[in-house]
Amino acid sequence: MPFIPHTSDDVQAMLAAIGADSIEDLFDEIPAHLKAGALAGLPEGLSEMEVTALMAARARQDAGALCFLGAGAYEHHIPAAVWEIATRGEYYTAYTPYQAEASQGTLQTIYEFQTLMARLTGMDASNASVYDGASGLAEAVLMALRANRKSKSGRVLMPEAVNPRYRQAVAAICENQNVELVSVPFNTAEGTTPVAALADHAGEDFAALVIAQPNFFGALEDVDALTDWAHAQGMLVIALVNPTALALLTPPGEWGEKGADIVIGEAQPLGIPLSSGGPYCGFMCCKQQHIRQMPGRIIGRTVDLEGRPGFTLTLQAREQHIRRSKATSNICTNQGLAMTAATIYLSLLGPEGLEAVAAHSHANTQDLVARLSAIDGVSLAFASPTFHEAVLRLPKPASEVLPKLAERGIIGGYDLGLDFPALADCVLVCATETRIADDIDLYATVLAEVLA
Amino acid sequence: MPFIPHTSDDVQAMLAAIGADSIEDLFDEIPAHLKAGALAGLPEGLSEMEVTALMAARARQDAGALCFLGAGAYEHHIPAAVWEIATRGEYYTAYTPYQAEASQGTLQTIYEFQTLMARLTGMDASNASVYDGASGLAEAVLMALRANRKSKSGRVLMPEAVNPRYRQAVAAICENQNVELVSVPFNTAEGTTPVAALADHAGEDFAALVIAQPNFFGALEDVDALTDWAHAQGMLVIALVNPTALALLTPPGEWGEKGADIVIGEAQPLGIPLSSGGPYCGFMCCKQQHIRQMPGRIIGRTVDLEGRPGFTLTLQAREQHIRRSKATSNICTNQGLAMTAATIYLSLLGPEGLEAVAAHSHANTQDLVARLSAIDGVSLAFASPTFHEAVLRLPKPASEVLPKLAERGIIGGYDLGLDFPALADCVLVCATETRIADDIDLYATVLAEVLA
Amino acid sequence: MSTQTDNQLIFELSRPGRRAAAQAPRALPEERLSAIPQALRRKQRPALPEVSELQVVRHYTNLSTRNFAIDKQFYPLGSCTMKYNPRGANRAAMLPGFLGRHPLAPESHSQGYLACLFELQEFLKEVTGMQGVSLTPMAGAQGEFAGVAMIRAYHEARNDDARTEILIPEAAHGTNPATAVMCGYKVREVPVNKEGDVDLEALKAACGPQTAGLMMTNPSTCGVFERQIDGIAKAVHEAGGLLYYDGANLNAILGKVRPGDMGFDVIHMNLHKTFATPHGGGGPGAGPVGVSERLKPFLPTPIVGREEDGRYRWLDQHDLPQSIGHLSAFMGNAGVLLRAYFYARVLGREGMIRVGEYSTLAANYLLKRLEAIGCTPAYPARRASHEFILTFAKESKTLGVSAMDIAKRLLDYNQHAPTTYFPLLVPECFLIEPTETETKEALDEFVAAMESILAEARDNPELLKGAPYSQPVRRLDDVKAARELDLVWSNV
Amino acid sequence: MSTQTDNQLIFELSRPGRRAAAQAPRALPEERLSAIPQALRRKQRPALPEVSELQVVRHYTNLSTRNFAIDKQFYPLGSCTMKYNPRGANRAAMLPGFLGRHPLAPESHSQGYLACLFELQEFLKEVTGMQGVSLTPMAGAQGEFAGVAMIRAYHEARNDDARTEILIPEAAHGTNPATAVMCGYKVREVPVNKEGDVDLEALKAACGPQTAGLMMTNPSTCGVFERQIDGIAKAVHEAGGLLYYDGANLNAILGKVRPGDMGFDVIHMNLHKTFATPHGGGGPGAGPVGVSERLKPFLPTPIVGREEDGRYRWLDQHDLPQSIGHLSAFMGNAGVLLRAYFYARVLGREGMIRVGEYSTLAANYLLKRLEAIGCTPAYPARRASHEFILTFAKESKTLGVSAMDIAKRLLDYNQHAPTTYFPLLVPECFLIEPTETETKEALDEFVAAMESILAEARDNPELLKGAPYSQPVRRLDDVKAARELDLVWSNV
Ligand SMILES: Cc1ncc(COP(=O)(O)O)c(C=O)c1O
Ligand SMILES: Cc1ncc(COP(=O)(O)O)c(C=O)c1O
Repeated sequence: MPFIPHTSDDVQAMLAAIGADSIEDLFDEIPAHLKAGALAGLPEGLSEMEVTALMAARARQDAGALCFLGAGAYEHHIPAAVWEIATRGEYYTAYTPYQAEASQGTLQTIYEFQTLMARLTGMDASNASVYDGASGLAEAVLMALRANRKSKSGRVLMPEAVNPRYRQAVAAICENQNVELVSVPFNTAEGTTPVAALADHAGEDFAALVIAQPNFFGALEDVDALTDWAHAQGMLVIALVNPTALALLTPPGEWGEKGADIVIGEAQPLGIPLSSGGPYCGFMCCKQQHIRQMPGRIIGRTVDLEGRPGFTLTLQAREQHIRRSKATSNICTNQGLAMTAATIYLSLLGPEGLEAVAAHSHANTQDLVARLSAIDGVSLAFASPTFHEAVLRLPKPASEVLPKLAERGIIGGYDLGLDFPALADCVLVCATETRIADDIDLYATVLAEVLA
Repeated sequence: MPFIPHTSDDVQAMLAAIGADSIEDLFDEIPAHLKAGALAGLPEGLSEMEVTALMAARARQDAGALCFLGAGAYEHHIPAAVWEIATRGEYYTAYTPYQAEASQGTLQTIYEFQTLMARLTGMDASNASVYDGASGLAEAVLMALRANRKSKSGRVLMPEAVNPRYRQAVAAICENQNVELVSVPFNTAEGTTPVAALADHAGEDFAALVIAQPNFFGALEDVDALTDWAHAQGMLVIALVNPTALALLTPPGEWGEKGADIVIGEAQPLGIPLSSGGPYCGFMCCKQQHIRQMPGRIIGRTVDLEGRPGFTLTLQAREQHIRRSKATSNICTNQGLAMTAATIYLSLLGPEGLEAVAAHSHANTQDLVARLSAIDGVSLAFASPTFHEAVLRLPKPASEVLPKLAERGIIGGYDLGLDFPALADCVLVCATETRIADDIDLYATVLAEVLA
Repeated sequence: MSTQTDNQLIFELSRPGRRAAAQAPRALPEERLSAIPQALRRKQRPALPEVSELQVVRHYTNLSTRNFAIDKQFYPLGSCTMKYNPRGANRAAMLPGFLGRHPLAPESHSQGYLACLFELQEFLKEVTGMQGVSLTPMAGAQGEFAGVAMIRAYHEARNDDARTEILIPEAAHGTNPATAVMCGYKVREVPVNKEGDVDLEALKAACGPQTAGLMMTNPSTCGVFERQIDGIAKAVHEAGGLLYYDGANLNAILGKVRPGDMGFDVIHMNLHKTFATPHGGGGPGAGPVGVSERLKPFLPTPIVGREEDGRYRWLDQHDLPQSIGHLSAFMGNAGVLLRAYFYARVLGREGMIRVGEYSTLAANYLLKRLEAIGCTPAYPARRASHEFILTFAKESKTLGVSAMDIAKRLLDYNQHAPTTYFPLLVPECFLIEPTETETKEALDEFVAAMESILAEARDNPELLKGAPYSQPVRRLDDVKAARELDLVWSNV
Repeated sequence: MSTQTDNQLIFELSRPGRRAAAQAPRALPEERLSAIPQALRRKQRPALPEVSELQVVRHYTNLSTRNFAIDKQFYPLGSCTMKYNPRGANRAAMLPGFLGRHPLAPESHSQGYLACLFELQEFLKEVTGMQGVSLTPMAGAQGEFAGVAMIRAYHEARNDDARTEILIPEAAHGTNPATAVMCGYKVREVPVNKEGDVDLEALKAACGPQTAGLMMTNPSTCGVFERQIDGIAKAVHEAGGLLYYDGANLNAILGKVRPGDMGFDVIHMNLHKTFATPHGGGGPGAGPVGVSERLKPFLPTPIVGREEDGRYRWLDQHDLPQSIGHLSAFMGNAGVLLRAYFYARVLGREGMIRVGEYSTLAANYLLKRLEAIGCTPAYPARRASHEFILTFAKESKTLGVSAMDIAKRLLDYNQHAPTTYFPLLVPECFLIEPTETETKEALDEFVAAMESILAEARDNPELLKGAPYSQPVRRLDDVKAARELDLVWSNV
């Protein structure tokens, strides 16, 4: 009986203590006609060895390609210490820290995470994570609607240059509450969202403007102008940021005159593996005045009976287990372990290290773009400066080129035609610090051959 | 400065406290002409990311073959828990438990290991590991020479059916002390060492007889007869055993009338990965009366000031750090972490589990032999029963066949011609519980093609 | 006596210029950044800690030891199913091929991963008796969201738009009402009777054309099986509402009763409970949803489909135009799903059935033993499911000792406390869930600890109020934490 | 208060019939074993523990926490070089391609592994100034064995067989004399003077035609650099002996002085010290040997060679017919070598030099600070190398407090004790080695602890004699352990 320790002696003794004749007796309150059958659709159990061999073979099947995809998930070097520590039983197999005194390890780690994210974003406060960047953006939108007491419209400005997968998730999550997401087109020469594109909406009632930095095309927005415009209109600013980029770029807390109000982002680049899309870790920060509208868990520092410092869940009156239908969100389980990894990662990298990662990612992408756009028919689609992704226009539809690259072991980027019909001949490419010169050369060589 | 934490402020403060102007000053007692140059032969330092990528590429180069080699190293399933726990910092980064009170984790683990090995071998006592099976056999020989006070010859009987690599190591280690290893031939029909082969030596002075069970050919020796013969001659018996096999086979403590005197073996099959040959873990057990001749560390159970049980190094008067030139061996650092893994492995497997591993290994090897010897020109070389290895005779020299198999991704076994010129057309094959029917089929198919 | 560093913050260990240098790529010349306009550049580096690699390893290793965990202690948190998290699942999910796979990798480079997910979908259908499954929700609460959103989409698709209310038994978990509100519904609570069953008459009275559905779990959070489930299903369905099953308690009935057979239309599962994936100090989890035939078109995307030729592919909005859509950037907590897949394969058919059996055996045994030493069950006439409730209302009144005091004192006995003060309708309660993976000896030790604590409560109640004594901190001041918010460290 | 299970033995958790079932292959029908004669079959299963997987994980997780470790504490054991063990080295050495490689795999399937080893050989030659390296010895002591065996083989090859003695300074590590004996030599001790240098006159007097060689380390185990190394080398060489370098202290001089340049003929290195591979609670280590030109033919096999075409291959007895032979079944502790290779690549040229510099800086700083709070250095006139000796002879005499008492008390301050009572020639001594990877703050904390303990020693010496108080056990009875041997558990 895998994982079940009971011997037949144990079972007899336990049944005797209960006063039951058989385990089946314990189910005697269940109407007989509801009892399940034999679960014939399930396979026989296997040993750890057998399942491991099966999964190892499958994992090998998927391995080995050279990948230039970003589009929301980024392959950075992960120091070995990160997961060797995060998977220690004490972190890995603990529950949510409801018994604070027996959970100081997790609680202090979260407090450190909150501090790290606040410092990285330039904001006052952070929560202990939300599921991921996309669902987190939905939470940020709902939070902005609660926080902006002056706005009554239930409307939010959502630029098209925001990751389309994020926009979809926000729509799926928010539309049940009748939130209206109003699109803002991007400038097709620049790949950015200029203030001019918002001019139509001046004077209208919106709860918030979402600003992505960098945006989905990797392009850098004029965040100061956008922030000031939104604030002038009485909107809150929701900043959607890449945490690695923040090592180089102005933190949202310093955008424009007053800074962003809510910051959301995906912490995956901070030591969390690509892992097919999850578990990742949404991070969420805000200004002090909005803290009571924040969803999710928040840890506070306090003292114990003897006056020693310690950590505990706080502001629980925002959460479902206390406030039930009046909670700021239904979130309960979050992404704790991934958050632990991000905390360890940031501690290992430090300010200089994170900056170097960001700088190499930027520089490698610059090199990649230079190499690829030197190929006949390939050109940069947008003129704006970028961080570590860029859009290349190909002489053929991306949906024709990418499969050919894949056949040759190169995952060449993201087909923008999937979301933007006008960009069907465009790919979004990315090179982090892990895509070194040899990798870039190989891509250029293969792409030239595929296009020839 | 990888791994060095000192900031320039730290360095200044430290030098000031020392009263030195520069770090170089600290080396002022070293004659100037001895100072090293620039170490020009070393490469520049790399980051963890770079070295990891380099080593990952090299590891991939060597991976992927299907292996039927045994010959002293066996691929068994290793439960994931084994190394996830063994590499916890508390085990992984502790030193030898010289401060017992701060090392109860390691010490109790060793005490449990000693108990496990004593129970598996049927002996009274065990040490905390020696380097590996081969060097351990040398230690066992030296121990037997010390323990057998009646013998003066410095001679030991060493069957040829003992792993030739072990025999080489014993020779290299023992010959400096003028130990004479006298060979005993094997029966070429059976692949075993019958008592008859020893008859010539009856009445001669030998300190010990080495008995390997199973022997290098995988064959099972008549251990009872051999043990009784040796004891009758006043020799001690050194049993060289495979620990997995002991789940099925008579433990050395029960061989013959009185049982073996010293037991040595390689614990690698107990949860320790193949890992190119090490770190492995020699285990060594003995009868109570010989305990003071045992080399290596031994842990004892005792009590603390308050009478609570605890564990500590004991019988240290055998060891080099106390007895120096009079120690039983020079061994100091042993194979602690591998021993920890073996302890966890045996606890997870339990008596039934270990028996099942042994049984599957035996049965799979039987199947492998049956499948391969059904191929034209392939036959079993020896008639004796075997455990989980067997010798197959090929229609061509093994040195021709094995490289062809390797080209097709199959590591087909051990070329016995390397050590036994008469067996140049023989391979020693092995299939543990990890070599399932599909693997065996594949080997048979490819071998048939290669021989065709 | 122990040194200051013990619980210093990582920020307190920082010194200007210190680095874990092996982790940082070489600094690049500033001109390699010239493409980024100066106006967009950060003025000052973020004040991340400047520490060495050993300091980080030592800090977080030591911090971790300040946690209770399944790997170290019995952890009978009710409703949380703190069972053993197999280490083999961790290794399998951390295989380089899985860890390195980009979520948007082409299907040609994803067949291994997709095969695991497809099979997991099938297994979950089988154990729940549902007709369709989507694995994408990232925790129980997101599964609830998906489920209620599907209920809403269903009614909307039928233009049945007068349905504005979700019914929820008062014992329900907080995520249930919170979810209903996130999906735009009003919540109507349904009372629970003295025996832990729903008040069926009250339910019937509450049902009507405004009823979108009912959310419940069975066995309920009262730790007992809802015996009137047929009647409840009938009442809700007859009113035109749908039945939502909160699968947090699926462990109790795995292999014994299937939600689909009980009449539920939609269910979420907490794989981080029933399927033994770790809790990680708060997450991540995975909350797949299963649905009956009529809700299949609304499942959240993506889902894994299998082609005729055996190849797997993603099913997305194109295939499921009525889907409630995407709930995350990619497809949820893949690594958790792989761990659950491992667990399902090891257990197999027989193993699944044993989960329900042995978790129920353990709970009923523990209940009887605790009753025998003087604890008060909330529902003494009932079988326990995989969990049960004790109430310390008596001790609270007569001795002035609260459930919280007892909980804190348990920590001193190296036992994690059960869930306290939930469900809300039972005063001074413990919700205790031992799971199937704890030995009888572990259960007996818990009983011994409780017996000793009850004696302490009689002889020296003050002792309990000061507990715990053995932890890194004594009892913490929650009120101060909320009043004088200190949420991020400032060096000043 | 904590529960009984805390330090139960795994055997005490055993119950007949309990299993970690996911780990066991299915039982086979008995007939599949029919080929094994009944007479050779075991009559009774070995009494291994019968426990569940969770029990094993919990037991060894909890056990592990009863250890001090570098990952948790400052660990200044002299002569042991307890520096940070990079986690990246562990990950690299545990890559499936390395872990799964059979030691006898053909060279065609071993080029990746061999490339790492070949480069490591080259690196070690460069940092030691030696002409040949063999990686095969499995620890320092086996490296010593290989070294002295080579000395013997050298003399024998020259038919110089009157050489029966190895000279060893009295401060030497116990493995040195033990090794000499294992190689068939007699040991002659050489005195050390008050300043920690070898008594050169005594050495000269001891040298003669019977001298096979001298074993020493420099800096010596007195924690100081042997200034007369030129004179020593000259004396031994002129007598026809060879010079052996015990590389346990290589950390002190890495990149600063090379043993080859000091005139040593043969050296072993402790990669588990200088090259940062973990100690694992007692091992494994790796003790490669390096040799001067004239000893190259005798190196233990196998060694990795590189062909003209860049392919790597094993060099064995065929290539090195005069080799002292094989010291293990395969080629030593491969996994340790891969960790050392990782470390060497991360450090590179500059990094190697920094090791010697910063370990020396740390030791000299710590020495001065400790001297300032009243500790007594054994060699006050000398620079410390990477380690240094304090003597508590004074405290022992005046306060009745021994070095051991102070060592045990340090544990209560969460500091691992330094090496005690070694070298034997300094009474009541500590050998303290802080390494280059500890912060100044960590060193300062150690000083603070020592200051506090010295005050305790004056005010309340009894307190120290009862120490430690904070560990899982109080001070253990070593005498009882040796007198009433209890080496294996028996249930009766
Ligand atoms: C009954 C019940 N429902 C729902 C949930 C929510 O699940 P999650 O925490 O995964 O969001 C929980 C978890 O605590 C629960 O116990
Ligand atoms: C000076 C000295 N020489 C030799 C050795 C022996 O090394 P090992 O323990 O690796 O056998 C040591 C280790 O403690 C040592 O300190």
